Amino acid sequence: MSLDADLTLRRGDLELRAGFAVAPGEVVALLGPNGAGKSTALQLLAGILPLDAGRVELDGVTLDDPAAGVHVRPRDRRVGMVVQDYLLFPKMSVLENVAFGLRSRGLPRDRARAEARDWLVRMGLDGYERRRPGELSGGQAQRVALARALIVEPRLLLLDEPLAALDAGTRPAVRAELRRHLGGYDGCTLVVTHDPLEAMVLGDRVVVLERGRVVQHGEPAEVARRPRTDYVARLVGLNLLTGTASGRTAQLPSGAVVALAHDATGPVHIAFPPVAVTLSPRRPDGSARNAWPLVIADLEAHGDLVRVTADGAVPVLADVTPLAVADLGLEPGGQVWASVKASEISVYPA
Amino acid sequence: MSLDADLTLRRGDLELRAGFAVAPGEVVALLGPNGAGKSTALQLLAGILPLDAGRVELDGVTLDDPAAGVHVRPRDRRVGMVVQDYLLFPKMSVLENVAFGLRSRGLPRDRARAEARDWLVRMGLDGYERRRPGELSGGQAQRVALARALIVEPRLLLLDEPLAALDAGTRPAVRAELRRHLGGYDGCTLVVTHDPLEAMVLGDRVVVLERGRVVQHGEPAEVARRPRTDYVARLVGLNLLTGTASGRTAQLPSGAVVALAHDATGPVHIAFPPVAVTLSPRRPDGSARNAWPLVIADLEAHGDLVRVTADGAVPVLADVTPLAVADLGLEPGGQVWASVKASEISVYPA
Amino acid sequence: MSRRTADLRVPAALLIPAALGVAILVLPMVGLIARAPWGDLPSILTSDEVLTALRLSLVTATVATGVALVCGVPIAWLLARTALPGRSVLRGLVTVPLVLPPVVGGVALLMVFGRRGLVGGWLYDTFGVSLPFTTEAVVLAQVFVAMPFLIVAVEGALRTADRRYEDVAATLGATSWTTFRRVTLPAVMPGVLAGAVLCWARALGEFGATVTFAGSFPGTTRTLPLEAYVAINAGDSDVAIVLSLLMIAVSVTILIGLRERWIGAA
Amino acid sequence: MSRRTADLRVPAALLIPAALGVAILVLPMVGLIARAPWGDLPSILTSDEVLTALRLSLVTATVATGVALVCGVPIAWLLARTALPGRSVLRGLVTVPLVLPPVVGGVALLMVFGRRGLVGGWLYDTFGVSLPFTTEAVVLAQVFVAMPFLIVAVEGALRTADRRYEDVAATLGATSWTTFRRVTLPAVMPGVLAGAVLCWARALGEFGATVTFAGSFPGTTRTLPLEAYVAINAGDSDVAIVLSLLMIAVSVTILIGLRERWIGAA
Amino acid sequence: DDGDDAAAGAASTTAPADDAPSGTVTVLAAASLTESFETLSDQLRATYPDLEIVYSFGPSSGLVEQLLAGAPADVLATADTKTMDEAVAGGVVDGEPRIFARNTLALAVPAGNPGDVTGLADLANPDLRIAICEPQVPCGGAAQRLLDAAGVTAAPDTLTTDVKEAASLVALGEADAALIYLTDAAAEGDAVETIDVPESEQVVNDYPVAVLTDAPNPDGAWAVADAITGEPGRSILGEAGFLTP
Ligand SMILES: Nc1ncnc2c1ncn2[C@@H]1O[C@H](COP(=O)(O)OP(=O)(O)OP(=O)(O)O)[C@@H](O)[C@H]1O
Ligand SMILES: Nc1ncnc2c1ncn2[C@@H]1O[C@H](COP(=O)(O)OP(=O)(O)OP(=O)(O)O)[C@@H](O)[C@H]1O
Ligand SMILES: [Mg+2]
Ligand SMILES: [Mg+2]
Repeated sequence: MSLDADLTLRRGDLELRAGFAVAPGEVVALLGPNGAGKSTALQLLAGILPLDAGRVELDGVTLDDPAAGVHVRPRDRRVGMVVQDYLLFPKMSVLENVAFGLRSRGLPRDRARAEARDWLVRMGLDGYERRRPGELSGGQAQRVALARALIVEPRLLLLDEPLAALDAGTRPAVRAELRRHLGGYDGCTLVVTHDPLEAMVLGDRVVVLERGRVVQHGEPAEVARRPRTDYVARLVGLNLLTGTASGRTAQLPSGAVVALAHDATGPVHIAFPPVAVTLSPRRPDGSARNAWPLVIADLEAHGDLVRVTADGAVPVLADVTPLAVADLGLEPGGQVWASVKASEISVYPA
Repeated sequence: MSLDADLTLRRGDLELRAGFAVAPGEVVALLGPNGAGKSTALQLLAGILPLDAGRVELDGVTLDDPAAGVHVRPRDRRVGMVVQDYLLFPKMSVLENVAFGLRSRGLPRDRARAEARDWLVRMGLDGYERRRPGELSGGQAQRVALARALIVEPRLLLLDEPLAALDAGTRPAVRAELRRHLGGYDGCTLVVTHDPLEAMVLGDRVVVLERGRVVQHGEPAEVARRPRTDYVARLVGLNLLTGTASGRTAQLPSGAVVALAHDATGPVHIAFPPVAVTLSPRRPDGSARNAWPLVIADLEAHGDLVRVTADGAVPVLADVTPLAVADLGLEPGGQVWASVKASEISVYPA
Repeated sequence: MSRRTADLRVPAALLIPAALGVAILVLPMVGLIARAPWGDLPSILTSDEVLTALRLSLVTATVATGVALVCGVPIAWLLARTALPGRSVLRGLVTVPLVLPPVVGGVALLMVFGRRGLVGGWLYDTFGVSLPFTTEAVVLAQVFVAMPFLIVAVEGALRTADRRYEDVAATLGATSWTTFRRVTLPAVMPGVLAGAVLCWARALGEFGATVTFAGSFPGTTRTLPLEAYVAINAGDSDVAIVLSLLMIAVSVTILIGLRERWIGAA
Repeated sequence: MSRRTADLRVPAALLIPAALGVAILVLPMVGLIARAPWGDLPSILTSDEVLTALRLSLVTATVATGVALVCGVPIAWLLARTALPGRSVLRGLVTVPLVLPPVVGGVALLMVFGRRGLVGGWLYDTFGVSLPFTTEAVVLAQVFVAMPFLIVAVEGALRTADRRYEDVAATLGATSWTTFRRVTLPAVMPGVLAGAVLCWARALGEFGATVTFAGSFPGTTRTLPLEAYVAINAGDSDVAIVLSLLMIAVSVTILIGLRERWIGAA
Repeated sequence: DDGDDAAAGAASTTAPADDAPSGTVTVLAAASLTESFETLSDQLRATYPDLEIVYSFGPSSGLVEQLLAGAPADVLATADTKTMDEAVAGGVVDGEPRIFARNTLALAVPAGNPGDVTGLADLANPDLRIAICEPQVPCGGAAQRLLDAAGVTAAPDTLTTDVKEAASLVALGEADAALIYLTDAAAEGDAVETIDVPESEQVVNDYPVAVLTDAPNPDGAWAVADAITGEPGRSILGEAGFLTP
């Protein structure tokens, strides 16, 4: 089984034009900012929305091809879907909700219910069988929605932020359960998530969507190391600059110059982690060849560190200790110099 | 303004019996596992659900007191609320949704709209004024819901996972906006969240709810350092054991003994971070006086590290490098020894 | 939510017109009750004709409502959920019996289902079956006048319901029939019940089309409204009032009973 | 969603009864059309009486629907949203006009609003105002028989709607009136429209209560159904058929026109 | 009493005992005949124990409409000749219809005569509330002829489509005066008084009865039609206020 999708759709101000493939057994994490078109893409794949153009092929079978007039109905696609607001059937019990797919596929009531019960147990919802969806908490509802989609063993699994409402205690357990399930599953899976950790844990590959286009894709580690857009950089917690390299320096559009550790030419991305940034009150005279004067825009506590957002010719994020904040007297509007060692900077073609 | 709440309610299998207070201008982060009663507590405070017993007092005014027959209607409470599934009015435009509260309070249409427009800009939703809620993505809808609640400057602000659907790029920005707003706000705020970082960033104080009871509360840092329940421990990423101390050792219910760095007596909590745990194939003979034989239950990649879940008389989580995993040949079901230096362990009365 | 804080204070902007409306609807009832010959009540109510007519009315109205549910709910679904060509014309046609004066409706029914009618003629020639003046004809007349109420009410409910649940059911492999039966129908149940109530009440009170299409034969086609008409024509308007009060009592009792149950269950 | 994939394949379990239902509703129309005296049509339709009656019918039915909306929607809201004591009895009473044979309804109206009626007597003695035989009486009779349809349809819609939106509006400081007007009413609009359609159509076709309570005088109280009934009683069923077809044509045109607009806007 | 004897006598002349009609006879009859015909069938039961009469009462025009659509009935009795003529034209009637009763108009006023109505001339008084039948329906046509004969131009407030409506308006006191059939005035009992109108004798409305071509039970049909036109019909109708031809 494999998915091959080439989606074109115009809806409101969204112009979706995204192509991607999912190999059999592969889990692709779909990342992207709000309004990028992730949920829309899933709806297209599920067959709930019609394509304007393009093509969807699953396991060699064409599901959608508007040019040829092909459109397989949602119920004949064997896709499983968990939507952002769950949409549990309000008049059915939790058990009936989960059993629904199996019953629809003709399984006798008793067997469907028994299997649904198993799934509820796996989701940590033992004893909730007879509840109505209206009597569940947000996280409980999300787990029921997940069980309802997984139970039918769909050939294509579409998960729209399936873990967003789970509490910190349940989340790793359900994530592990999901990972275990997906590990032994030979269908194709697409998971939409805003949590980079989740993308890394669940995804064999990452596809990043922005404004309807695929802007980056690849192995999670590769994407995390070499972000290509600001959104991805923020997601993985890196500073990202774009410039034109020639030899050991690169020039940014703002005119600022960045010193590099290795030779490079042409348009490049320049990435470095916030912890690699040192802040000092005056121009540093150490070995760091990159030093830029900046104005502090924001400070935010962030675990043991404080994240400093600083603007200037080279806008950067820096992680410093609370002690440093106090020593340097950092506060929004204040002047500061930021320096980064060239060896901490990674450079790759844009 | 200050909130003083003592909530008692029975609903389904939930027995809520929680008392807490919020000082003027204070932001309390309400944490707790799925189904703990967090959303229910907010509904009670908003006056949408009636209390069985107890009392709610805001700013010296009694809002609820079933014993005395007092129940102030939701609309007279001046609470602002963002619910888990947003509930944007589907037939109104985004602008009308945000302006609704001001209009309800009698502001002329033009002024209400102008202010709503400002709020949309602050939420990064410039240009979305005329959309219908059905035409928004999940994260966009959440931001509109937030703006709709904040604009009326309520005396009590109830936020139910207000940022859960936001993308990684927008989230810090909206969080910062929210923090800024809450900073200059003298009302009381309760934020329900599952994200410990969010609780730390937004909350002046943390209240942890489990099965309808307040199990821990205090400053975020204090709660993070000294968790009192498994849920909180998992949330802040610590191992938590409970035992009875006498002198420099503590005995666990399983019979295992933990060596402590300082004297302690009576029932205690014992906490240590996963990175403090060293795994080795045999009983270590180093200085670590705590060493327990365990069976590996699960391995999960987790940023640069791998989180190992190990079961035994002293169940622990350990964070090790991928290199260590390979060297030690760790895999689920395998035997391993875990050791922790007594100096890494923090002990406090249970 | 199972329980909620009930706001008993009602805005005057709603209360005043509501009170006016209730007065319009309820006062005439009071008038009827004031005028009713309470002394003769027992003898009138226990007479054979009245009991027969009552039974016939209840049976036909209930059967007609059953038929209307079976045929009307699917029609409402077609109107609300499919892209049927000519759908808006169909929607218009379906409301025709609402505006047709019932007597004319009866004439129209005769012209189609009468022994010399378009369909009735064929039925008679082929099977020797003749519809008019039978209890079946009463039911048919009632279905004709009452089903549109059900259809319109159910279509309204279908349009209010959230269609995304149906999308979810489809992705779970449900056929459109399963989706209809297990997802759509439960969601619009309050609308279906409202429609059934309207339909049943309208069928129970139906007079014009029945008297024309089915005639007024005791035991087979003379329902309570026809009995009331006969009484009026026999100069017995007291009996007519008693019969009307009987119909009101029966239907109100049944409707309150059923609704409490439904609402309790819902 | 603005656009969606339409599933044109319709389950037979729905299609067959739907087809049957449509046949029951539409065939009689066909019968009427087949029987209509097409040659006399122009002269009948352009006669003064018919045009006067048509105007009167349209005006009264529309005014009656307006009154029913103003009074009936609040009643539906009271029934669906408040914990009014005696609510279920009120719900039963409100459906009474549905089952009351219209002629009895007319008599009941006379007993209350007539010159010697409970309310009408007082009106007459105090202000010298007498309702029967006026156009206002036609409207009152139509409101009486047609408003229950609106109430039941709207109550059904209110019960389907998600009440949590109203809770949110309350926390935002909206009065129950504002909540009703800006949140509840827009949400149940399809139900209100369905109810208004039923109500209007029923008012347009209303005959029995009108003829009894308001009388039948050309220009003031003789609406189209009365005109048709006169024709039938005069043995002129051709004229009655033409008049009915006129009513059908007018109402179907208006209903299709309005609904397309509403649905387009919704 | 008298009626019973007369019925027995009539039966013995029109229906020999050896082939007494039996089975069910279906009679479609104008609504205004309801009371009289119910009495008639009670009496006929004694004469023809095996004969069962089933009535369907309705507006005359509706009954004819039903017959034209193939109603399986035996006898038709209408409240005017015009509708009966339609039935004849439609070919459903066997033989000539026979007139079995006549009705005259009465000037009816509510009990106590609140409008002080004294005669037909008062119908021209616009201050009184007057109900008259619509000219196109049988009782309206008769009213028109009566008013013409008296030289009065009436000022009606409502033109009722059915004589019963006018009758109940008077009974309820909503109308100060109405021209209705004598039989309807009688049926309203004490609630209605009648005022003598000399011209009323000149205007009568005929009630015809006929046996139907497709009558399933022609023997029974003829027996019932004969009983209506002869005895006991005459006495019963006379008691109800009808004139007999
Ligand atoms: N029915 C509609 N009409 C017009 N525009 C729409 C409609 N539905 C969605 N959109 C727009 O399409 C864009 C993509 O929406 P989509 O729901 O696919 O985003 P998403 O990537 O899932 O975002 P999120 O992370 O917030 O869930 C958004 O800008 C949204 O406003
Ligand atoms: N109407 C109801 N009837 C019965 N039980 C209910 C009802 N609503 C909620 N519950 C139960 O009450 C408990 C608390 O629910 P609540 O929504 O307050 O949880 P929560 O803390 O907000 O959880 P989450 O983090 O998942 O949103 C849950 O176990 C839920 O199943
Ligand atoms: Mg989305
Ligand atoms: Mg919750």
